[in-house]
Amino acid sequence: MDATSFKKDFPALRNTDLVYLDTAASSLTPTSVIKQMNEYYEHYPVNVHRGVYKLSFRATEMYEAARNTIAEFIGATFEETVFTRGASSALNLVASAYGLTNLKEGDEIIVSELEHHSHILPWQNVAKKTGAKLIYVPLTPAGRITVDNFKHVLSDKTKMVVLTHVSNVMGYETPIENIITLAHAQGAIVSVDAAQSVPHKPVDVKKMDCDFLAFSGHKMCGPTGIGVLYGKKHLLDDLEPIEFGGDMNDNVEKYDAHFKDTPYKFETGTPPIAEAIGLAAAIKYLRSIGFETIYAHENHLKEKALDALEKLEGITVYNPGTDTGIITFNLDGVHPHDAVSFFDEDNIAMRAGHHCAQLVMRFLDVPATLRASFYLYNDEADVNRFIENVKAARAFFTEVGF
Amino acid sequence: MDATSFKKDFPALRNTDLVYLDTAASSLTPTSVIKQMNEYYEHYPVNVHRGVYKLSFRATEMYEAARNTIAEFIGATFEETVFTRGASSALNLVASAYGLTNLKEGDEIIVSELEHHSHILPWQNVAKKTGAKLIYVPLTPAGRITVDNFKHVLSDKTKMVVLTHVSNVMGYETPIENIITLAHAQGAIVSVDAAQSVPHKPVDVKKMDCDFLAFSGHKMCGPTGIGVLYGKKHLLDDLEPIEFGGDMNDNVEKYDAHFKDTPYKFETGTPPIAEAIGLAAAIKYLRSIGFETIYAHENHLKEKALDALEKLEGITVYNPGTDTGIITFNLDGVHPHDAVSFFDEDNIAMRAGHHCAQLVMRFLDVPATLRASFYLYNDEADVNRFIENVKAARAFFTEVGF
Amino acid sequence: MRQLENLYRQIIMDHYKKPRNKGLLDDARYKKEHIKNPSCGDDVTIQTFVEDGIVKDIRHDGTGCSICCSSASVLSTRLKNLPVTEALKISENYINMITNKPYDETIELEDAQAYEGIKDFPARTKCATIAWKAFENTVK
Amino acid sequence: MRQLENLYRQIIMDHYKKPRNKGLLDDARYKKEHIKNPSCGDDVTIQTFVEDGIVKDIRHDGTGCSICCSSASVLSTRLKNLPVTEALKISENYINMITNKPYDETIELEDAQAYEGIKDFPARTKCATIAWKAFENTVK
Ligand SMILES: Cc1ncc(COP(=O)(O)O)c(C=O)c1O
Ligand SMILES: Cc1ncc(COP(=O)(O)O)c(C=O)c1O
Repeated sequence: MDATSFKKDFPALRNTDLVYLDTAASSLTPTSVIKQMNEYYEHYPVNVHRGVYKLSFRATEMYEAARNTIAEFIGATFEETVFTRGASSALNLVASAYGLTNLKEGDEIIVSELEHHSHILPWQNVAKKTGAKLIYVPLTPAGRITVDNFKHVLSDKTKMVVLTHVSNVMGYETPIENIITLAHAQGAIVSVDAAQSVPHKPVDVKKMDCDFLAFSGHKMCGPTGIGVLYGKKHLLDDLEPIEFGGDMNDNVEKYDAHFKDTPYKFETGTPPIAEAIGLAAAIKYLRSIGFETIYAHENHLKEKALDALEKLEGITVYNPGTDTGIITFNLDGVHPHDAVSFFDEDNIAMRAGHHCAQLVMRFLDVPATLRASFYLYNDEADVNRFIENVKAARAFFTEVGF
Repeated sequence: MDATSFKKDFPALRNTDLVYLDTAASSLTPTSVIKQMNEYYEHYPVNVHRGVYKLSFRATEMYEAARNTIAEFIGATFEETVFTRGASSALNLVASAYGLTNLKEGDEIIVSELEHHSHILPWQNVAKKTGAKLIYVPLTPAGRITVDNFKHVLSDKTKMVVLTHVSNVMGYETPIENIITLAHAQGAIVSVDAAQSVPHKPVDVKKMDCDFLAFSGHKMCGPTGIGVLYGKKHLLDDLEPIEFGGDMNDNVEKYDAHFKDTPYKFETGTPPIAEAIGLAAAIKYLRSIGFETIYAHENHLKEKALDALEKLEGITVYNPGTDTGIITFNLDGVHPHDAVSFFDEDNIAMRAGHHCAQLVMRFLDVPATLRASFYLYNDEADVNRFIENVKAARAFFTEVGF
Repeated sequence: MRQLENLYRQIIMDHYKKPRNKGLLDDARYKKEHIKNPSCGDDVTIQTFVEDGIVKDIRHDGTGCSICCSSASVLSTRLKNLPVTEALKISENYINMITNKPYDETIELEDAQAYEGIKDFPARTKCATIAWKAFENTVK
Repeated sequence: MRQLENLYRQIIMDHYKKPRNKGLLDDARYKKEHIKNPSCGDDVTIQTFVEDGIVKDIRHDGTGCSICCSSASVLSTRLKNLPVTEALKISENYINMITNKPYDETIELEDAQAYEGIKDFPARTKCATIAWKAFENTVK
């Protein structure tokens, strides 16, 4: 794949020497997505569902077609595809609507230290409110979740398994299909955080057989303000909504109301219309390139970067075995915040911090790290600039006395 | 005010004879708002808060400046201004975070039949879960909430007052300041639905002295996917968050976490960045025209339309005393869905249905109504086309045998 | 000349003003299906009595716009006394016509043909199909 | 020549590697303020002992980047033994300089002047001000 040809699809990469290595936080936005949202705002910027005039019909058709595109993209049905504000909101919906009502004292929730805060804090809340217990899968010394380690914590008390598909710090892929099979054999329900997998590789929820799965638009070339919750139809059917109001009901009396079926019962009020339409455009864009191509490309860049990093002194890579385009590292003795300014000065955008994953930081026993993540719009020149800067930074910080 | 000069600010009104009378559902979007969001997506489409490089710093500055613009616009402080997915979500936050924990059996919640579903259903849920009782303010024969009628239901059992500022069907303005004074004298907390007022008139939350207030971006020239919750600082300080995860905490341990202060504790995950920036641009646009001008203009158009409607036979206007640009009516004997297609054919976009306010429909004793609502981009020619179409529709439906 | 005039033709208005087979029966042999379109308040119930594979009777009731109410009446006259398979084929064909999909024009829709003009009002297709979908559910 | 070189000057690196007045005291006369920057993990505690309107002692501890840690040390040397009012004036001036606001250049910042280069790294201003803000809270 020739990534330089993709750079031109991203306005933020035009007329600039920006090397953008922070996709794991948010991806850049391609022209086709911006255009599609502009079309909405310029030609039919009206509400959905409730209007019976042409413009509103068009908005509704586009909005629901977007849901179909997204559903089909992950192998789900229309009813199983709920729009939310983002992955965090979707993951919270599972904890609030399923967890708070179905778990009780003595039940166990299997989680991991690799979870993003948005997949651990909602379950801390469930544990506190219901008396259920959080059980951490032991990680391997490299920091991985394995099927074997999962078996050690799985028991007939396990009612819920809450795991990330791909870690946003370690870039490891969880052996989620095997884990789900085992969890289901115990009758447990599985919530998968796919915020870092869906943007990068084909995910089929039916094949994976997860019960719930969530991801965000802004990490996959889509807009901010939208995320998706997938849930198995019979589970969503049984859940009570957690937000109530316009558009999620069909009959309202003074003291009672009757709710619509899924997905609508979870989507009160005016939905993120432009955002849903934009996300569908992002999926079209990514598919036009092909996920195998994207995955192979990211992998190639990551390998090249890792090879070079390994040859350098005074650099610690925390995830040399990363399965994805995410590399987490530090310049020894240099706080990542000091380091990141060095890169920024050469217009290399990279993350420094705890990446909303403080439990991983504790596991690695560091306060914070640098993280570089690659996507389709990166190319070999980016890797070279990155590596040159790592070398220069290493030399600079050594010289000034770190 | 010369509205024709504003029409050109709205791409959806260019090169078309569209008469858009459905602002009460969603307003159209001006170029300046679209441009501002495009600037984000084209130049710094990255995440906020967590990045320490230039682009991310810019995104963060713009996002937080937007919050300041919005806070200042309603007379609130930064900490009191929480971004949500929309008005519905904001109103639900009050019910979930305040209502579910602070109300108990025997407490009374004053509501009205004028409420949008998004301001009544969340409190039906609170009533069911806590045992508190919903008490409906009796409406006047015209359908108004008055201070006198409010006094009839206010008592020392009243713990919560849940009222709309402007009804989205009747266009009436609630005498909210007097009501709030009375409610506070009883120690009750007041939640105000300002989805239909903030877009049309200056609202100062300190002057109003409401405890909570909510509105949406998409009804005030802003984007979809964003709303605002205002809450008094000390109330927000006391509320527990209802969504947990990234960015709303400062310290995360395996079994416990410590949350940030308001507004952040209510905003987990990647926020609606483009949307917040777009909403700030919408406020700038509206202010550049001036709310007094907008209000006077709407009022003028509404009066003109009402005068003409009153002269017609076979038309029922349900809110001749409307305080705002909202007119709710029917062609006698013609289902509004039949009627609305007539208008649509002449490219007049108008709402037909229950407007997410079924209790108002029951009060009016009709299954549904037509609703025309005026905003700054409407002009006298629009009113004339509207009235001509009402006449023609009346004649047509009579002729075909309705 | 407005397209709406095409649509609100004699047939539709006739069934709207004088609905046939209206009113539900309290008869256990009938299968009932209730569909609501919450966004506009259309609310239709269809009751069907099938015996030996034949649709012996169809009843309907509800509230809504003229398109919705009349189409319930029209379907009741068109499909009554037909074998279930044939009724379903006609229904499918009708719904395809309304929703602008390919359909078999040789199948005689009779009065239901009058709804062809709905094509020009895509926002109203739901009004014209809701009763037919309810019917399908009673015999499927 | 990178601007970063300007920034990480002798003074900053010196205070970073050899912090003055570091380590907290268990002494009730000291007022303590703890500030965290959750987005990056900077974590600073400042302890101040004020007597007769004079800042008699300043202690600090914490973790973070070089800018954050060194600035705590720099402020402790610059503000110790000054009247509270003067210390606050210097602090205000420093924060204004860092955040690119107008400031009184005649006020002698001494070692703290070294942080002027932060202007070119707006994403890092928080690192350079967090300790000073904590200090202000201990004496306000
Ligand atoms: C693994 C993982 N889960 C969840 C999230 C939360 O996504 P969002 O911030 O879009 O809600 C993120 C992104 O920050 C993530 O990387
Ligand atoms: C009075 C009122 N309240 C609440 C809402 C809900 O707003 P949203 O759909 O943006 O959540 C609306 C708009 O539909 C409204 O008119």
